[in-house]
Amino acid sequence: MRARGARGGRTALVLALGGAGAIVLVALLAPVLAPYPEDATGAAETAQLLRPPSAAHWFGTDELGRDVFSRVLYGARIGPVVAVAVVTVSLVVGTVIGVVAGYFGGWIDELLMRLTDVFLAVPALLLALALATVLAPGPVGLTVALTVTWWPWYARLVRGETASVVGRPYIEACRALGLGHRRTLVRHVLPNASTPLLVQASTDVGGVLLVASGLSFLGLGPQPPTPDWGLMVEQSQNYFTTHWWLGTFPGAAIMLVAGVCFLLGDVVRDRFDPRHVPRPTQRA
Amino acid sequence: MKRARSGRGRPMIRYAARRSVLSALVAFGVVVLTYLIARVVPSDPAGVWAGPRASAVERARVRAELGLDRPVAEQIVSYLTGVSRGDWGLSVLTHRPVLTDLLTRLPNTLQLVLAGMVIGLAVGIPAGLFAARWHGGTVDRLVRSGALLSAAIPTFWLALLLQTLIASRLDLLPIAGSYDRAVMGAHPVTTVTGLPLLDAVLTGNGVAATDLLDHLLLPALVVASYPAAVLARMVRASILDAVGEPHIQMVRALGFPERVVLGRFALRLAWNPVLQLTALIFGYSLVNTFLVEAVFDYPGLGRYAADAVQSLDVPAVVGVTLLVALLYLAANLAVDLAQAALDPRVALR
Amino acid sequence: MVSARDAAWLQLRDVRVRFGSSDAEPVVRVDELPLDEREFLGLAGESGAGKTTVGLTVLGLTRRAGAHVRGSIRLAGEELLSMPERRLRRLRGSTMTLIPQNPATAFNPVLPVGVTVLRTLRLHGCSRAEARGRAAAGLERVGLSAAHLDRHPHQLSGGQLQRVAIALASALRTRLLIADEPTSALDVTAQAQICTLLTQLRAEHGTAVLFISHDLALLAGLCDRIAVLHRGRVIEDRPATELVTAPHADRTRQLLAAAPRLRGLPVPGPRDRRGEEPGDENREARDDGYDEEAADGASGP
Amino acid sequence: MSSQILLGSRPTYRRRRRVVAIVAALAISLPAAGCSDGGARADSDDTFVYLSSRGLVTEWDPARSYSDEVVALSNTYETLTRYNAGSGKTEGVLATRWTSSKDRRTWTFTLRDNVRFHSGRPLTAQAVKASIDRTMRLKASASYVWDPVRSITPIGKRKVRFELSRPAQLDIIASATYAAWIYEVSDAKDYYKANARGTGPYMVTSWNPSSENEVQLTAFKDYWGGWRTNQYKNVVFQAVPQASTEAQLMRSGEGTYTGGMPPQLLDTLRGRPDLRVYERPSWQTLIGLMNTQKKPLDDIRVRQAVANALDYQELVKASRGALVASDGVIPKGMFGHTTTLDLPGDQDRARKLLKEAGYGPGSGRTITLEMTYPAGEDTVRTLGDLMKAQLRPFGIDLKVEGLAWASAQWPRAKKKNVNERQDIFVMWWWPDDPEPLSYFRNVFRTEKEISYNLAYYSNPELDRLIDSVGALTATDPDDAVRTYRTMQEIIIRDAPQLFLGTNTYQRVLAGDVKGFVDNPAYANVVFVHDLTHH
Repeated sequence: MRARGARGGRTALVLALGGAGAIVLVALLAPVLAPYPEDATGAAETAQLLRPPSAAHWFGTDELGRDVFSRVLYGARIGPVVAVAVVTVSLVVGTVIGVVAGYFGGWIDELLMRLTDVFLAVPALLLALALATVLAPGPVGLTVALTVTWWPWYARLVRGETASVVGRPYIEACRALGLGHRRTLVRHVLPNASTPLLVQASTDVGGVLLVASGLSFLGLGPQPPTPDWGLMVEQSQNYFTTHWWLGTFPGAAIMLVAGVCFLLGDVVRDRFDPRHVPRPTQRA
Repeated sequence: MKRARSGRGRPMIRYAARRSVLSALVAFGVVVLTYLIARVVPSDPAGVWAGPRASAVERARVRAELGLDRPVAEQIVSYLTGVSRGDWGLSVLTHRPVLTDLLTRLPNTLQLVLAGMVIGLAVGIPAGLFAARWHGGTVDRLVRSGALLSAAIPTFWLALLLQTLIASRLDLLPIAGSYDRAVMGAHPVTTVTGLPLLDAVLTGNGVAATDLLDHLLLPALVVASYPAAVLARMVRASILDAVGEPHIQMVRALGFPERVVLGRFALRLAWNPVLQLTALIFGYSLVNTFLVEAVFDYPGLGRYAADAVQSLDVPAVVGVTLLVALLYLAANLAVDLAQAALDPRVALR
Repeated sequence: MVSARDAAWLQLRDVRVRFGSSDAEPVVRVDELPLDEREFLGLAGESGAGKTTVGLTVLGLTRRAGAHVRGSIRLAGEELLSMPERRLRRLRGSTMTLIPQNPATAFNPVLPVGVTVLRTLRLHGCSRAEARGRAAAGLERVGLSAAHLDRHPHQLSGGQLQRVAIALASALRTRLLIADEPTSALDVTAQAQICTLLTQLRAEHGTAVLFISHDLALLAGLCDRIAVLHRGRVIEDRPATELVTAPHADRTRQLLAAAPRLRGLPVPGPRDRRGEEPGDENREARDDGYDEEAADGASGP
Repeated sequence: MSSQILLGSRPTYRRRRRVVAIVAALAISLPAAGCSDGGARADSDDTFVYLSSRGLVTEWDPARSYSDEVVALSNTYETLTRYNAGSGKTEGVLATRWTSSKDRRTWTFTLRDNVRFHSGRPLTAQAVKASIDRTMRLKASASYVWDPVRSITPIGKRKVRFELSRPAQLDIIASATYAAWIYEVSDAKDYYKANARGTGPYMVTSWNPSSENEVQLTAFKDYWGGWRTNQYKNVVFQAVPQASTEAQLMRSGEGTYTGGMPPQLLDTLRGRPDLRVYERPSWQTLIGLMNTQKKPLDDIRVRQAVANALDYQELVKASRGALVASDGVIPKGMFGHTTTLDLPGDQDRARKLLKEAGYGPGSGRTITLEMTYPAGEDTVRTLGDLMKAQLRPFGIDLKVEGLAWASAQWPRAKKKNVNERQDIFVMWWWPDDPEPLSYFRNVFRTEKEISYNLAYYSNPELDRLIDSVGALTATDPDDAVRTYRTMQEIIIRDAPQLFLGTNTYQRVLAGDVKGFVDNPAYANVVFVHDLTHH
């Protein structure tokens, strides 16, 4: 039984790492891999409107005759990149705020945590929705809107970890020895918080991708003719019954990438934190 | 014994009071936050109000009528006092009080979310239980990969797939909307609770109930997908976590069949995390319905919000945000209190 | 050994328990271990000797943890090892049950203890009213009252909880108790109380007890016989006083040396506090080959 | 509803019900659903269900209404005359006949007998005056159509005389889509709310904003036109945002009419015996207004180049039936329309012009143009993407942005700083009354405060023609036609506008509906009383 668990773990690891690698490769090599790269950047081929999948067009063509396969490949350069950017920036902002709150405690902690409470009380998709209408539609606006909604999660996580570490004797010792705040934080507090953060971040890339795609689907993300997956599904909405290939492939791409991220999160968690009871990743 | 009982009651009350005050504070923060965001929007509410082809004169008239010519600070203050009195402003799109609009839409969304959560719980908990029971086996692997997939599937895409396959191709369920006009015309539902489906059931209006259920099923299934996945994972993990506990060993030694050991004793430990999760999922699902309603043309808050966002109907956008945040806070508060009631150790922490 | 022992009420014979694969090194290799009705058998041995595994194997609970069990365990002439789970389950609780090591973790922390007690009685055929009555009677016998049923585990002391467990066994009229270091987590007074209650139980229902402990002094004062387990083997199995006063095996001597306080005295005495360290329990559990979740959980909340 | 539809839809309906019954039994125990399909659908027979993609009514006041609610209000209110786009003539509604002086400055309308308002009060000359006076006084909606009117005088109960300040075709003005309704006047608060104060064939029974069945109308018993058995006695306006849902509702027989449908979905409805597709060119033109005040489109050569670089045939093809090519500013079927204009579309000329202006491939300078269009327009979005592709070989990078009309696209076009405005503004234009003047006056006449002249175009010569052509239409129609031609030639020459195409109305109706005429003078309006079924 133990053997089987280990084997299952290894399969998941291979799947997650292989999948993540493949996604990165596709994003990097999209211009090389895509059979019709110009279709992703604003070409049109009115002689090839709405052709079903074939040898020439693996995923068919869309309402402007563009190759869906090429556009889906190029899509790996938009949604996932936005997601990684959002998580990275949120991680930095959230960590700083969380560490400050957890380390210093007192009224600073109270103030910062009530602030995060306010942000957390508005579901992320809704807040991002409101923000995305304010900001210029596009990948950058999307990234900003999502970052504003995402940092509180990390702030709270880091604050908790920090607070728990700060009480331990060796940190007291550090303080007693007169080590500076910054040094204590960077050397002793942060490393302790990094594992749960890493786990959360890898899962969250998938979560952010889903929310970002949702916003795109509502028309608040990148604008046409950007081959963003969420946008492609939205554009295919009225074609779904008659031309299934327009929306099916981009949607599947979102699912695939999100799935790989979640799996990666699981794998990382199993490695570093086997006793963890999963907390839901914020998706809305 | 007396000491123990009073000792149990007091922390409970103090705990409830503290949680309520905190929730109220957060709610106030949400109002300010949403209003600030909405105020940044460079919009022309008077233009929306007066219609796409209104003249400049007409727009100026409307601007004065809506008080939009006053300083922004004054507008915020009057908005905040209004909200506290139940006046959430007028929607520039529908020309009606925002609160009235929201309350018209809320029952449908609530109905959808609740149905989704019920399905999510009904599927997720047993799935997690089975996975834990046959831990490491085929069932477990199926549940785990199923949960992974249904968490990773984009809601709107799942909605489109189900709509196309089940409603459009197979014609098993209605493609969209919340009821069939003809059915409702012949069998109108008497309002009791405000939730149409529940009302139809309560008043014994079988025809209407069937029709409402027809329309609710697909969207609710989509809404349920994520809750089911997370709950399954959580229940599985909690049970596996509990299985090694001595008290589980103990009930096994007392002769309980494994079904009861896991389903009653181990699962009971998962109640608290499940509850906590349920509140979180509730908030998530509330907003997730925005995407689901967009696909299924379900006339709830989500579609109202989408319309409002599209036309930058500021009072409506702020109103939706506020309402959802309040619902979410209320759910969290309720769960916190329920948790404390279920596990007295919580209130003591 | 004497052939009369073949007719013992509980008889373990050639029992081999392996974890992992069926050809792994067995962690329990008991060739013979009898226990009669009303008999108190002490099972001694250092940590990792396989004491708990023997106890759980008798209850049929090692199979669940993924163990491969061979040999024969007969209870009142019935073979337990080949018994279908469904029948075995019925024996648990009613005929044999466990008195847990650390009572604080042996009751579901979110349920009042009464829920477990009443549910168990109902499981074994009591009506609702009957269960209440029996539980109340059992509790009174151990010096508690029915009101304790409404308490959550964290509102009761370790001794009280252990008494609840014994009250339950008494209410169930259990014939065989596997007491797995039942007093290791308790203070001296509570320890003495528990031992007294176990003796009372024997007097009332003719209960036999398999008392697992590494504290030979404690066993010597309580048990009729003591078997010493080393690396899964029974290296010595003799009447208690005999074994304590004139141990044959070196290991037994070492064990006696580890409990030097009251050598030979038949009085339960204070003991070291090792058993309270979660790490120690973990080690034993893991040596016994439990799967990871089980081992992890054992450290308690 | 025809038996065909019932027969056609029933089996699927049953099947659906069975599945749900199973699910229902599993999910909750419902009271036995003793339902009969026939009973449930009984009311659909004389109910006309109008499906529209969005919420309908924001304004009930007939003097202020200037938006989508027109489709409902046109069935509850009536005008003096109605324009027949087929014959090009006005027909009497509340007026039976009208005369005008030779100089077209005095008009007298005779009212129909026995017309009653929904309140039961009779229609009088005094009421006509009161309602038009109020509409003019409020200056809302399209009240500007009445601008030529100086005074209105009732003559007895049956006659109304209009004195004009300049010659005008008042019978046409009186048939306008907006602001021409005759209604009862009151200053009471909420007098015009969720009800109708008119003479039309239908009265409002319910208004549930933000619900699916937003507005319900029912027959006005005392309507002067009378009622026959096979007319629709009820009208429901149902909001259905998704086109795919509309298609499904039409297929299942739940919808009677839908006005717009993407081509791929329309194709699935064609050829069904229970449905009928009506198509006809409309007066709704898709125009791109080029910013004549901002670089680089302030250069007339660049504007002409852009206009010539586009392949309009390809755009029409990509619209797959939603558009036909425009013949000029004025659409087909309207006064002043001509097919003999020399429209742009010469790619070689585009290259030459760009070269002259110092742009184009090889010049090393790319032109970046921002084009905005009203969000939510699928067809326009597709065209935008295609235009981007078409302009690329010319060294023009077109950035296409769909923006919400009222809150983003229009406000942005009116920004103070010219450089913050868009380069090309795409919108639909259609007239408020059946005259071509608004295609010029509203869009290209010099504006002090920006309203619809979103090319920010100013040409004194065109202004002068715009100011005179109205009166000319009334007095010398042939000269007016010539003037309109000149005006169109000016627009083509100065190129403030891209002629992207003219919308084709594609309506789907239940197959048993008889008497449907799509009148482009009343965009999207169905005059339900005119229809019969069975």
